[in-house]
Amino acid sequence: MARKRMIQAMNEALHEEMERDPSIVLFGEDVKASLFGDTKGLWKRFGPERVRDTPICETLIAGMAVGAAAAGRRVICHMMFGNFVYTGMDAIANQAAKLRFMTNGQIKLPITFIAVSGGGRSAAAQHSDAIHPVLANLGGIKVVMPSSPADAKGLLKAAIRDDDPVFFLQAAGRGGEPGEVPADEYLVPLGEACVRRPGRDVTVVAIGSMVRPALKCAEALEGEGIEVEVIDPRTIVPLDLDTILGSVRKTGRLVVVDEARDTCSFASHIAALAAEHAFDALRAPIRRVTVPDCAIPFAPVLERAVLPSVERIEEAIRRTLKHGGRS
Amino acid sequence: MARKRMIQAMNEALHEEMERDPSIVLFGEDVKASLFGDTKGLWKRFGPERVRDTPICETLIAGMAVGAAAAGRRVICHMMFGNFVYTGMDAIANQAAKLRFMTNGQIKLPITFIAVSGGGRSAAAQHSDAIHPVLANLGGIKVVMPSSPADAKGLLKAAIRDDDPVFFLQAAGRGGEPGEVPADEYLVPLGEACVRRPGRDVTVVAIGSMVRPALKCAEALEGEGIEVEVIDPRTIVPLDLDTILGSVRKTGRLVVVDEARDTCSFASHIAALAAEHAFDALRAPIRRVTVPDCAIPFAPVLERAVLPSVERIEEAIRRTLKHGGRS
Amino acid sequence: MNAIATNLPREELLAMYERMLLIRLVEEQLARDCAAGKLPGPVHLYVGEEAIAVGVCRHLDDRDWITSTHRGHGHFLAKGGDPARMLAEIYGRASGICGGFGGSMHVADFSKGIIGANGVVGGGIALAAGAALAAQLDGDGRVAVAFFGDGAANQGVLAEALNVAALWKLPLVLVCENNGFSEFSPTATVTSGRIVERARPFGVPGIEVDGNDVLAVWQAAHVAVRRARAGEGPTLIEALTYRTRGHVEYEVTFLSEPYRDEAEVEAWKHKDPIPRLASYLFEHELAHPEELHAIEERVAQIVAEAVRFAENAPEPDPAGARGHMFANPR
Amino acid sequence: MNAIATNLPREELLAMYERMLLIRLVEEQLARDCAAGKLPGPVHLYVGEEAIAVGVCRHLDDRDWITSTHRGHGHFLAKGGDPARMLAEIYGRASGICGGFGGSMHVADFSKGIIGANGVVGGGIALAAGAALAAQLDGDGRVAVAFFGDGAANQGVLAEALNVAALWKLPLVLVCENNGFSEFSPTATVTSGRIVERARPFGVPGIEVDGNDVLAVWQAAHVAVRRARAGEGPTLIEALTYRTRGHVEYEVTFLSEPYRDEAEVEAWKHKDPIPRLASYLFEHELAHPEELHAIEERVAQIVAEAVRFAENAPEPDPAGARGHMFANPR
Ligand SMILES: Cc1ncc(C[n+]2csc(CCOP(=O)(O)OP(=O)(O)O)c2C)c(N)n1
Ligand SMILES: Cc1ncc(C[n+]2csc(CCOP(=O)(O)OP(=O)(O)O)c2C)c(N)n1
Ligand SMILES: [Mg+2]
Ligand SMILES: [Mg+2]
Repeated sequence: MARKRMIQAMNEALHEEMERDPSIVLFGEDVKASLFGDTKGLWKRFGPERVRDTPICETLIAGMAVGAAAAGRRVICHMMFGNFVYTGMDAIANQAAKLRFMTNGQIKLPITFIAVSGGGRSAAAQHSDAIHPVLANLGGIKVVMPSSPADAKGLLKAAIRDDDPVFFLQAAGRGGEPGEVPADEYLVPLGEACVRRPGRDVTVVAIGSMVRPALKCAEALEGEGIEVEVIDPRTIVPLDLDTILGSVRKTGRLVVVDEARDTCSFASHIAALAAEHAFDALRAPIRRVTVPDCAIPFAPVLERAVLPSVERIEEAIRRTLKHGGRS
Repeated sequence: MARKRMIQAMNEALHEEMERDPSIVLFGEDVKASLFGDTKGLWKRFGPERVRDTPICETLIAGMAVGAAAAGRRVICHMMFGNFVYTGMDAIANQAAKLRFMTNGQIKLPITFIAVSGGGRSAAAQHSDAIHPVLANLGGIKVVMPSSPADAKGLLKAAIRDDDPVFFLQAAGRGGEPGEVPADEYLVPLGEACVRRPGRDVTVVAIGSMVRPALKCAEALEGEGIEVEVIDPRTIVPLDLDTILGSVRKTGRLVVVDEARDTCSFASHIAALAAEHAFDALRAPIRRVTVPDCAIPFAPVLERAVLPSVERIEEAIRRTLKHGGRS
Repeated sequence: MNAIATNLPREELLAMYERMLLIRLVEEQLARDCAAGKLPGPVHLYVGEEAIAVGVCRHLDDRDWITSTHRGHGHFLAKGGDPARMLAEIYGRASGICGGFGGSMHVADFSKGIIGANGVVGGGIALAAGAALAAQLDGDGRVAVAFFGDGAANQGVLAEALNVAALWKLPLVLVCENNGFSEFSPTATVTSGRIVERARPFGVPGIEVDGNDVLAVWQAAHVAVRRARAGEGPTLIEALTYRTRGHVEYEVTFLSEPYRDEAEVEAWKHKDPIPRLASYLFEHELAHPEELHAIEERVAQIVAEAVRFAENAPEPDPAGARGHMFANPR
Repeated sequence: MNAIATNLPREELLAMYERMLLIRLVEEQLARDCAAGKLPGPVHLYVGEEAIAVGVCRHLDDRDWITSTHRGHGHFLAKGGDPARMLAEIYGRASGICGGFGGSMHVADFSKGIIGANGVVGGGIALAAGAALAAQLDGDGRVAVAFFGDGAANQGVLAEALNVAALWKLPLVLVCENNGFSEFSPTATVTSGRIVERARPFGVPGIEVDGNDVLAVWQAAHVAVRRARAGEGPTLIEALTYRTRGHVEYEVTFLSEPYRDEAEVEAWKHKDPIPRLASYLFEHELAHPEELHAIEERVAQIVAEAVRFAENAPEPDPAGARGHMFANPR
């Protein structure tokens, strides 16, 4: 184990996987200079054939990722900010998500798209969208949302080895967060949730960037004897529904925390799954802590007001606990 | 009243509104020839200044809609198939949905985007996506999904007069469906759901193209004395939550039918809203009838198997009714 | 017609004749099928444009890549795709090349380097650039060819691809099939300037060619593919042709007015690339009418068998309708 | 320098000097603010490129439209935006021009025709085309100008806009600010050929100009804007300049290696457009040093007041954080 920042963990994953598999090609805008640091050193290590700075043209870049993968390469495509994914959306939604399906499984599309997603750093509306609900709805795209450096590394390695298009979404501005990372090689498989903290009173499913505030909140409530079980799905496509339902069946209460806008958020989807499959166990309304249906404002005081906070999570938990069970 | 096809009703709405408001400009690919018939005759009537065939370049078209609206025009932008919206996604997600917000309400953006959405006609994966969940999650886009010719006309007129970006999604291949359309001018306001059929046993919220099969199903079950209340939200952004919740509070049972892929569908969102706000009234798990998380296959037999059918709706209703209330 | 194409061995010319004819007869079959209401979904035919797919694909083998368009049957067949399995696909059958999951707009066969038809206008351009990148990394001289229409040339992705392909010297050949229309819009109403010129600012050579002359296309593709294989980078070919059938079968049923002159259509029918090659063969005494007739019979036979195969193919099993979404499902 | 620009009245020249200086002093203030940790979010400064915004915007009035980039303060100020309210916006205050909702990358003032800075590279091009369409329909001679970088020129939307603007003769001026870099990528590594040439295939005139010479820019914009107002269609201007500061303030803290030569930066600092105009004014005896000095003092005063206004401006009320999402909320 060693203490590392999330971005370092990602950087290690990229180095290790590109070392391991010479068929990997990585490209994107300024991957050589590396705005976030995740692709730092790769160009020097693996050379300009396998690590390529592209012009600014997301439509082409995303489509090239699909074409190169269809033609047999393992591809890592860096999209920088989640909001720029919209510019390359056709290739993602119409091609990457569908080409294997439309051709009856003739090919694999081993592509890892990397982007930061979400707000918190006053990057304003066009750099702060949490894009995972849009991606998850496309059907053919796996979506990975790590919450710690160790998971970031293990999940990124698993994503790269996966034979399907995967979006690896790093929580914006959280690249510097430190955590213990195992020294030996490891993978974190896609589709396995992690119980970050066990508890019997209420289940909190927290997605990606929301795991930290959820844990903070759980710690704070511990003092009052409230046991919060915090579940980190780690990947939302595929989703480890069993772990979530198991917890809800145990606690009977569910709060979902998601940095997405509320309408059609992943929080809504988890709530819907629980309201179908764990209905009989539910003892209180399912609450969502999400971003209201607006863009992300710039000024820190405004941005803080729309992003889910420890306080809002706490309030949701308390309201859930206050509900007197089945009426 | 007169019997008209949905596409005719839309065509009338466009004629009436362009007549009424000379500031309206309409453009898109082949709006003169009109692939679907909705824009037929407009070019002749209003001339090549106000009705423009564009080249194939959705990125530009969608962005021009935003620019022209920001510069004071009322804009109707035809995007043809929902799947082509992905190509113009940046302008929709980053510009249309956010420009007013980012500039603190300095401008209005009166834009009506028109597209067909959904499957059912063997148009295959790249022409059959139901794109409304993606649009609804963007926050700044209103989303209209008419289920009858009369609503199509009234909603389209209301959408055009609305000062915000609105997506008017016509159910693909349903343009020929006939219905009674009032002779006098009328609007159907955005944000008002319609109880298509009252009933006390179970609430079925059916979105857009799903209203018809839901009604068919309700009729079939009538014979068995099962009263299905069918609610048509008509617009999903803004959403008339009160009408939905009122019905659920009455029936205690909810089935949501949505032609979207399940994950992060609008069905999930409605289920989540009910599981929060009508929890105490619920007597059975909330069921969703949606498309599985795959692309839409081409062959009719395959396509039918993934789209929600009367049979699947019926099965969901029966399972909901069978559930023995609160355990 | 320049030296190289005119020196082609007659076997090569006959092979091109045969391939064009195969496409034509398959498309005419589909036209009849469509009129008979037998085809699910929309169908866009390639009739009259066969010289382009064939003139280009003669330079390619199975390991080269092509991407195509909504009007993709011709490219599929020119690249060596199986007509029987293509027809079965278009009929929506289980033994279709995509198991009935793709249909007319998505016929693909990766074993033949056919990345596939594409329902998104311009969508294939970026895919081909990616395949060209893979080919470049493979380093074994493969190339990628993107076929696309004049309408597609107005999608910005063409400029993006020209830029990147020029910078990286990708083995990419961009083949614009200018058939005079973008759906129902005559090209000049939606396209400013000449498409072939769009390559120049990027330092990419552009070749304009008569798309109804298979030898001229062959010649242009010869230059472009050789350039690509030699690591010298991309080329844009603009092949001028004409769509003699509708944009989509059945368009007369929904269009209220004609969008073009019937006389123009008739004039272009006289430029049909297939009789044109036949005339060339006769003029240069490279073939007898009987030889061509024999080819015609052989091709008609192949098509008849393909139709039989496709018609007798089973429907897909609805139980498998969710298909092969993921290669690694959980 | 050609006849017209050199015949400009000295008042016009002094006004340009003043406007460039205003931009410079505001940007230098922001650089200090950023170093002091006072600015939320990323900040991209326009230092060294002022001649472009000013040379172009002198031809525009409040009813003309501009769209801008992530590096948009200079365009905002050149088009007549209020420096105090712009600074307040960048500080994230309630009296900012966008109430604190937009920030540095989204400064906009529609009352001045400023559609705004844009966080999406290339995003402003389509917006300007749309504004040009509105202007054309209005029929009162307005124009729309899109400012964008050399990096943005590689987005396909530029080709799409050139095509449509040429077809429709839109009153659109496309101003590419080629400052040598696309973030940390030198232009030549990501851009093939010359950007100005990209207009030609569409039949659109392209003008390359020294972007550090405000008179040269003025001249090019004069031609382009007049053309647009006269209904003759779009023009592409490529203004060659250099970004003497970082891509984004604070980049040294995260970049592990320099991406350019310090000597190159220093060389370009000697081509600074502001002293360059001063020299021109002196050489041609159009101004005394004291006059310029007086202007400098006046501008410094304006900036100091703007800073005071912005610093004292209240924070936005978090209760209103959901902002003005819809004009017609339900
Ligand atoms: C992104 C996108 N926009 C629009 C369409 C609808 N569409 C299908 S074919 C077509 C015209 C294509 O013209 P061209 O590229 O010249 O090809 P052609 O049909 O002439 O072969 C259009 C607009 C589409 N399929 N995809
Ligand atoms: C669509 C999109 N892709 C990528 C980025 C990230 N980005 C911000 S500025 C920039 C470079 C822009 O270069 P250029 O257009 O030359 O403008 P300059 O910064 O040199 O003024 C990039 C890649 C972005 N903001 N938007
Ligand atoms: Mg065409
Ligand atoms: Mg630049």
